[in-house]
Amino acid sequence: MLYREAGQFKTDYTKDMAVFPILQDRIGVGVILFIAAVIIPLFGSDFLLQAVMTPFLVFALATIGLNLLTGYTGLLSLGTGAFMGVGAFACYKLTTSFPGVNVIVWIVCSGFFSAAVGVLFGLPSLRIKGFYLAVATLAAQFFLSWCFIRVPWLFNYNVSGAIEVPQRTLFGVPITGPNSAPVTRYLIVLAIVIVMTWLASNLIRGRIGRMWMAVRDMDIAAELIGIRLLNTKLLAFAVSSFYCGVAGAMMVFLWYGGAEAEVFNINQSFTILFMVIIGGLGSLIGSFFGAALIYILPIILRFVPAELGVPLHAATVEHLTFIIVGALIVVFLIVEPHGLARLWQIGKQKLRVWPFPY
Amino acid sequence: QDTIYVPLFTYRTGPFAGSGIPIANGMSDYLTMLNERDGGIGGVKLAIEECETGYDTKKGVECYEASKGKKPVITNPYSTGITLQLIPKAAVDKIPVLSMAYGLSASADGTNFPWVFNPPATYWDGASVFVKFAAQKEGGLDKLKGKKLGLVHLDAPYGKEPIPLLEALAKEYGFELKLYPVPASEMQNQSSLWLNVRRDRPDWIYLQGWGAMNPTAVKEAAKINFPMDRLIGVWWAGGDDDARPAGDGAKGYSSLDFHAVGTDFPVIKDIQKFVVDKGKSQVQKEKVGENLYNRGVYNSMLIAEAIRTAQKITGKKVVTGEDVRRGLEQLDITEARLKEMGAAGFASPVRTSCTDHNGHHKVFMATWDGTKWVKSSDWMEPMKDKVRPLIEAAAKAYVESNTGWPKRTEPCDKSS
Amino acid sequence: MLYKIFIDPFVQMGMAPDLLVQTLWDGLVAGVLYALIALGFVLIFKASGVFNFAQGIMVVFAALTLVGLHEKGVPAYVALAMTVAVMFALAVGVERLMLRPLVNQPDIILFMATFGLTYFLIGLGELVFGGNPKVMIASELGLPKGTIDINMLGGFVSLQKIDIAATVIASAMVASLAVFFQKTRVGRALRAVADSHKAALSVGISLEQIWVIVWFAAGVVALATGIMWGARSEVSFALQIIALKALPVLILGGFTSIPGAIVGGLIIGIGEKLGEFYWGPLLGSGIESWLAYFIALLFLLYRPQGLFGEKIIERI
Amino acid sequence: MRAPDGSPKARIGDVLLAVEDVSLAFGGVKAISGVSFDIRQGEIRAIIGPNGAGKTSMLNVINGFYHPQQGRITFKGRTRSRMRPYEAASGGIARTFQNVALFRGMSALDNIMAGRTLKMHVNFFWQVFRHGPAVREEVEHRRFVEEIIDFLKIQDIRRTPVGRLPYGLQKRVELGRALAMEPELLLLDEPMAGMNLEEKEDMSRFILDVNEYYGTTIALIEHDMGVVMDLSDRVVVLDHGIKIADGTPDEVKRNQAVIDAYLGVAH
Amino acid sequence: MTAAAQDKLAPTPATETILAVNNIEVIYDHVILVLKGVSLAVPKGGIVALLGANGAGKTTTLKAISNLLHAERGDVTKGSIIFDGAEVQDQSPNDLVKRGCIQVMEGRHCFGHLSIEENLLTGAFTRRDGKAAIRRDMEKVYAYFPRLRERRNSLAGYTSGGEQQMCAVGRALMSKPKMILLDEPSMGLAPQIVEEIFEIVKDLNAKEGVSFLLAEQNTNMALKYATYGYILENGRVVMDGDAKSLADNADVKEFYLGISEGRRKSFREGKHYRRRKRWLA
Ligand SMILES: Nc1ncnc2c1ncn2[C@@H]1O[C@H](COP(=O)(O)OP(=O)(O)OP(=O)(O)O)[C@@H](O)[C@H]1O
Ligand SMILES: Nc1ncnc2c1ncn2[C@@H]1O[C@H](COP(=O)(O)OP(=O)(O)OP(=O)(O)O)[C@@H](O)[C@H]1O
Ligand SMILES: [Mg+2]
Ligand SMILES: [Mg+2]
Repeated sequence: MLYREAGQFKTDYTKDMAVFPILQDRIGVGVILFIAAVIIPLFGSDFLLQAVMTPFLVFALATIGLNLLTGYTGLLSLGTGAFMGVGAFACYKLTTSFPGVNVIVWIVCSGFFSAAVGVLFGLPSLRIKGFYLAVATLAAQFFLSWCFIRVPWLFNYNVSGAIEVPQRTLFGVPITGPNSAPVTRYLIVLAIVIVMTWLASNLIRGRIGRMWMAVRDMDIAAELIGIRLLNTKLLAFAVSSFYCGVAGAMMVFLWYGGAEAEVFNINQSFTILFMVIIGGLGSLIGSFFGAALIYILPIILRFVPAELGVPLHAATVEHLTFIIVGALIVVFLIVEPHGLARLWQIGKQKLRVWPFPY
Repeated sequence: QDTIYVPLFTYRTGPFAGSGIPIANGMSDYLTMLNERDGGIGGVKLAIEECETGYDTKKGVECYEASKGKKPVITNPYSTGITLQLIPKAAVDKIPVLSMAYGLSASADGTNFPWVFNPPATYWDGASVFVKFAAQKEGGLDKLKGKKLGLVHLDAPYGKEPIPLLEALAKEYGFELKLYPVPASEMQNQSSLWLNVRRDRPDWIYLQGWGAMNPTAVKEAAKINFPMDRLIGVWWAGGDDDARPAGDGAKGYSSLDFHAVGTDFPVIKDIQKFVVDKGKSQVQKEKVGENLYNRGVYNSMLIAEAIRTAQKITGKKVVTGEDVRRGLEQLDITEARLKEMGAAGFASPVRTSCTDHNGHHKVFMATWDGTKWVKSSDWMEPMKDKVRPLIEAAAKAYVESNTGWPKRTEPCDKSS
Repeated sequence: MLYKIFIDPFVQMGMAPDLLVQTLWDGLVAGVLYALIALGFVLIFKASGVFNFAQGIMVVFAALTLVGLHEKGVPAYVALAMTVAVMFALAVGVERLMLRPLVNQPDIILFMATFGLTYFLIGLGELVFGGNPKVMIASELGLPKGTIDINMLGGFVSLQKIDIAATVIASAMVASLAVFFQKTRVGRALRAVADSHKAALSVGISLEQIWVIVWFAAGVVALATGIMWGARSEVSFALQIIALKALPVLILGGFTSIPGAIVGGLIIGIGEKLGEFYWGPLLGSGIESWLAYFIALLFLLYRPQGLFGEKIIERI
Repeated sequence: MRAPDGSPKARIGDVLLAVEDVSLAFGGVKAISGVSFDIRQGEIRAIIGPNGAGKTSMLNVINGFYHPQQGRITFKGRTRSRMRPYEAASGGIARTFQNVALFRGMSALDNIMAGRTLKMHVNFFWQVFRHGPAVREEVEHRRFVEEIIDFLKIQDIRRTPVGRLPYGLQKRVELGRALAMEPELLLLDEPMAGMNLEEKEDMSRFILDVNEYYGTTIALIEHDMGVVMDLSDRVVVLDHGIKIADGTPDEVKRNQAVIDAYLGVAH
Repeated sequence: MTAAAQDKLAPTPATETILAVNNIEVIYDHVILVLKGVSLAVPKGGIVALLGANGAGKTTTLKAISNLLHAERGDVTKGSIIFDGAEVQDQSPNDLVKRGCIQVMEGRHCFGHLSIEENLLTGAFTRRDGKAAIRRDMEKVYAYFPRLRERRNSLAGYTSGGEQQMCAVGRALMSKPKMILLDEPSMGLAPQIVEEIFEIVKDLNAKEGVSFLLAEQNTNMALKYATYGYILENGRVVMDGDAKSLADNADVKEFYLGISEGRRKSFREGKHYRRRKRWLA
């Protein structure tokens, strides 16, 4: 009976509509934020910050982005990688063209460019649905990938053909480029991800979120209660691509520190989609779970044999990792097809009725 | 017990594993051999650790971060994509990057890239040798006028690398450059590209491909009856598995190379004796001595020599990344040294300097005879005079676009 | 510019008809091979509504098993039979361990599960066979080798014998599968399952049996695909990338239609070869990577369910 | 709105919606052929007929989901040859569906709130930050929706995802969603299918109250003759897409054509 | 469950039971307890009605019997179900159909992309007695539902609600079952057809000895045709008895048949609900 809402009465609608109406949830979130913002930066190793946490957060943001589109609006997209790329290249163009403006501003603004591109490729969604829609987004994926390689203007005619991240500072502290400390970059990523998660939760709790979900669940009925399908879908494409774009820009500027077009390939799109599904379609918290499982699990698995002292070749470990991750995905789906988020909910439900089984 | 930690980023998985595996074997076998035969370098054992990248930049960066904590003396990214990520980090983390004949061509400029090394030759050197070779067969550079030279390349930064040089040479010598990009997703589906080749009828083709793209290209070339002796691959298109699938069709196909093939070298024999025969290698016995295997061995020779040089300069036994950087900058593998190493005739001498991290060394043609690669030309000097200005310009552009790129502070050692 | 887009290509076609014929032939062959991959997808999609992401890796896996067995000294035809048996075992395994517990779940979940399968097969395949590329044992299997050069139209058209064989084999497979699935009791049951697992269960259709059948059929198709594509270049894990090409084909033809896969394959194959050959140079070539998707998209705007796909039922 | 004595005559006003000579065919199937009828302000109008007679199709035509090949639809004085779904919804036509068409992944509350979409206008910017007007608007509409929830007595399932509710409650939530649109014309497609008697009584009560308290005009499709005869003011009967009768419940009940085609034994 | 226990639970040892449900408990999603100990029995050749309000658990009971719960993440956690002498839990739905127990699911569930005729043919999937026999049975279904014959070549997804319902019932008949679990067969059907459906039930029962378990809201009809009835409330059986005695029960009359004080109430007279206290201030 540790976790229950009984006894917590809401006296007005505003409180009832809060993100975390239950006290225990609020405490939990506070603790997590504290760990993320204070404990990890203070005590985490560079490896943890740079190779685990930062990528995890970047992926989580991209996953949220795709979740808004696929999980909340029901539009399947396989172009996430490319939309992330648009964000990255836009940010690169912006910060090299206007070096005076702080790069964080540009990271966020680059989202608008991918939003615009997203809307463009979202147009066919009015007529095309389901897996068929995936082709429209695949067209985006391959076409944009091609552009990233073929339009040298995008990478400032660099001979290397890649984005090279210049050093930028905030209050004199380097935040991008090789001299920036992993912890600085981590904190920036964390801040952006927290703020954008909060904004996303605002959106989905309000009218727009309901419109999206209505379109997802039954578009005909949605149309008949007066929701304009095209506008709603395009808005979803825009917002989703915005998130992906920002994630892409963060990925290059705050994680990789430089990138080839290859980074934004179709595999990236699939990876994000899988994070969405494994985490739970239509769940923000699930996006974090999904990103963690798909990104962090293989890393951990890779360390296991070494920790156990089993002498295995790096390649064999990799093969086994693949096998185990593959099997685990299936197992997770069998245990809970609605994703980790649902597992989480059921866990809470069990806590609520604890110590009784149901 | 003191060791020197040498991480090897390799890929034995993923779509490019075909090229990755022999290289990985060669690299680790040579270093293991040093441990087994000599007890390491200068009496210090090497701690060799492979990290699997799958040719994926993400995993490469992860490997780098994971290895960073263990004080590596050198990084071998083994992928242009990963190299690009690591170049800016090298100076900060004080770990030199050795991207042997790949990576960023501009990093040959030691003044701007003190921490990055790409001997023995850059892609631009390679492309210039291709042009030279074509000219030689046509009867002189002036005979190139009006000829068509084609570049079949992977549509990615790696594949596009030779373009600026070839364009410059095209202007200078009056030949026409035709580009044939192969998108990564179409690596094994090149028929329309080769139809284009058939229409354009280029006189020579330079193949800058990787992985499954190469065998497909060679096969398709054979299919349209393109004369094989006019198809030249960059050194990365010279794997045994690149030519073998085309069978007889690939006979006469040549690729650039900078080290010998086969097992007739004391050093390779030592590897067989101390490593392979003792079951300390993952290699299949008959694959020892193949082109890409020897490429790996060559790569490790450079690593080992750099460490040895570092020990010599500093007088320390256990060297650090900073020391090895100095060692890499002063590599001087002479004929005599090669002989000592048991590698006489295996490669040409290599020398680097403070300003020149590459050396622009000689390369030669290896031709596929239907079952193996055989050396088919003399060592050819690249057009260093054409390549060097491009490199300096590119390095300058790189530094300019990366605002805040640090000025070189590392002093040049006297001897270089 | 307009001239270059609208007139020049046709002038070229007229000037060098041999190249046009060659392009068409190449497109045809590519189309048939795409169709072969797409067919694997269609089979499984028809039977379970599952979009089988693992089809690409099944192609690699089948081809690797075949070549791997042969390397171990098993005669070619015996290896072929053993590979078929392996694909059957795979089908049974997939049904038991993956599909059965996931019955009646949304399509996207099953899609995700096939992704897990992909990972699994990649790991397993590399563990067992290693990542080295292998040479397809085409001639050992009695597939013809070499080229037929036909002098015609003031030039020549070269036909690869293996391509001709591929076309014949693929067409035969498609035809027989089409008949089997359209005209038989099992075929009907398949379509029922794709419509609704729940209802299919309730009328006593044995999902287990049906799934084993189609996954096995898809496995055999994967094997054929692997042999054909492997013979064109090499057998390696890179081959799975080619499987993505099946997507526009599928979508254009309609996910549920076997003839759709063939027609879609041909349209995409020929369309993209013509596009790349005649219009590609305008954009600097290499446009094949996305051209197929745009072709498919154009068709979709007319028919959202693909050319032969079942109509999407919108009723309330 | 309701006349003091509650008599039907005072309740019913002018023609709200008129369908004239509407025909609809799907390929060879003629779903509706030349049907005309009207619905007056404030009345409960039943549409009955055997299975496949074209009743649902008629509703689909009225709210613009199907486009008839022929005929005119006059709604609130405007005549057109076809409706558009958005037009219909914003013009005040709401409906429930024969096969429950709720948004299955959303809670009952969200479903009903979704019905308010057309009435909510705060722009994207405020919504993203969930600030000022956005919150005020949300609260204001929530209040309205809570009233509907109370009215339909579904307080306790507010937060349950509707996919898990039993059929009868789903139908009730669907009615709630339609009511949230504050419609002038409410189209109900078999609202009582699959309910037991007690629930049918409840539902009848809701329908009557909606009609009386909110003055909403209702078009009702139902196969339970008891309900139809008790609730409706006028009944139109379709068979094979053709109108075979139109009149008060009593007239219709006695019509031989109706008995033959639909009722079977006289009820 | 031991044989002894079974004996104890079997209602009337005189008539053979084809289906016995013994004290089952069903949980959805591992947490939602829906059936809290339901027991019932259907005698061979009997028609048993299962009545109850919305959400009482009728559908769940039927799904438990035909072993379709797994597909909805439901589980029978206690008790046992025995059909024709064998535990249901050990059999796949397909086995059950083969052995003659078929369910008509609530909410139609036709195969939308198959034509009506193909839908009917899928019903015969488990049969092995040749095309001619199947053809004959199909004619029989068409004779029962002439409307289906008219629409035989249309995709089921495009047919009207009632047509789909007929199709679903017809499809089940095609499997030549020994026992049919009918979930709300009358839903959405015109009164005439409802009566017809029940006539069909009676017909099959009398002529071919098919047993029926009917979950039905139309209590009137159900009790008229059934021999025995169970009333389910909140996941428990609250009342059972033979059909006549149930129909005579005052409560059943009041709440399920709409007859109070001997006459049918008008729907206009339905009780005025009380406005409840609002949830929030
Ligand atoms: N989209 C469509 N495509 C093809 N035929 C259709 C479509 N919609 C309806 N029909 C056909 O039109 C006829 C009328 O259907 P409708 O759904 O209107 O019947 P209904 O009167 O509502 O019947 P019920 O009482 O069974 O629900 C049916 O025969 C149906 O098959
Ligand atoms: N898949 C499910 N997951 C969770 N709960 C469910 C699920 N299906 C049904 N329930 C719950 O089980 C209870 C019984 O449902 P069931 O469908 O068996 O009732 P019913 O008697 O058939 O009602 P109706 O007359 O409305 O069809 C309901 O409260 C419902 O909310
Ligand atoms: Mg209807
Ligand atoms: Mg039910």
